[in-house]
Amino acid sequence: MKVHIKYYAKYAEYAGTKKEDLEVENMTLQQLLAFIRGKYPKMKEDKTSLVALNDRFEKEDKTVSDGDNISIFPPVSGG
Amino acid sequence: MKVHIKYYAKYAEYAGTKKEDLEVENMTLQQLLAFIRGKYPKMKEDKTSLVALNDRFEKEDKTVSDGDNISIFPPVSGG
Amino acid sequence: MKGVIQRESIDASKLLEPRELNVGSTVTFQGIVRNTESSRELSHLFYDADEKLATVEINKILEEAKEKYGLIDAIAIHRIGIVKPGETSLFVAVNSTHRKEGFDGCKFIVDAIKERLPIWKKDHFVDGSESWH
Amino acid sequence: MKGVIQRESIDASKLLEPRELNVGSTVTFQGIVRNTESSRELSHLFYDADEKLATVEINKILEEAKEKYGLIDAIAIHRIGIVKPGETSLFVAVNSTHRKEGFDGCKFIVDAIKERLPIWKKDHFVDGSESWH
Repeated sequence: MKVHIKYYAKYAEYAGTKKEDLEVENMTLQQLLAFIRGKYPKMKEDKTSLVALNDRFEKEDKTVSDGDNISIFPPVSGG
Repeated sequence: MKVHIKYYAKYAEYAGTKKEDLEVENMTLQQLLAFIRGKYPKMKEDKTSLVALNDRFEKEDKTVSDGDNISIFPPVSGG
Repeated sequence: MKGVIQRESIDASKLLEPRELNVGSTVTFQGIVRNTESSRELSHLFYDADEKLATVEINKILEEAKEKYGLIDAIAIHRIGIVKPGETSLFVAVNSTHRKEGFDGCKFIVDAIKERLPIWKKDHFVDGSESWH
Repeated sequence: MKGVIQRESIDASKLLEPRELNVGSTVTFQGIVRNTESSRELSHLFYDADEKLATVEINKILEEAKEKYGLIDAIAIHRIGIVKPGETSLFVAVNSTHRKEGFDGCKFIVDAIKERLPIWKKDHFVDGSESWH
């Protein structure tokens, strides 16, 4: 199935793009995040990354579905 | 000797005046304050009163001199 | 650093600028006259003060706060005379490098003003009665 | 209660009024861009954000603060895009009955925004170099 990924801040630089579509197997958000951090190893400089599913923060054991919009964030640094 | 007394806030109401001159013996600020609180007993509703000598807060064991300006205050309640 | 005792109303919007370029945090406090006191409707407050002593003391408090919290700058203004519900009776603004000392310093100044400034407050109620604090 | 993520500059002076007549305390915080970072001269900051999520989250934080501290009202505005030294990137204002909950509530909101809002900051230095936080 296909999911739509968006990268923010420095992750967009590490991925070389702000968004891309990925073909993935049935998996949880946690597994997807591990897959992406493996694809772009510079993301591993952060102990954790944040993930949102269809514009909401969700538990990481939630499974992804075909057509989902997924956002991958570095740890926040606003203010 | 003569000292010039100013009363503030409710103390001006208790004394019935904002200022008055008092003839006093040689005494400390503390003794003067006790004398004034005796003269206007309603001031004793406050556990303590504040006293300033010539526009400065001074230690209460300081003695007063002829012509001194002395201010008598209730506990503060600004803000 | 500027501590002021004044009769005129306080325009907080005018007091925030200008600031130094090393300022990373501005914390402000406004004490505002409420429309009730002990559940009774308030017409206005009257603040009596020893203006000379209060001016010395408010500036002393600002210096202490600057020293204690390493503030870049601080302002404090206390109104005296008649102040109506909705109006600001006390304004404090603190500029600092980081926010922690900004919050702590602002709180210190407000607490010290309420404890130490020779200023006294009288409630004037809508029903005509009045009482000193 | 109003939480906003915006590109436009923040005019703090416009945000303090109007207020309810039971408000006795207004505490505000402004986070301001400093002209140096790690002793290097800063040209400007760039804030990237997930605007949709950040807007939801900033309003969630205000609701939590209102509940937790019994606030009367609170505003929080975070700028995104380019913000220059001397400009306000974050503005928080809290109206409450008394000052204690005002200071505590304002601090809670600022801390939560810095911990939870999906917003990221990039330093752009005068020498042309840049780095993400």
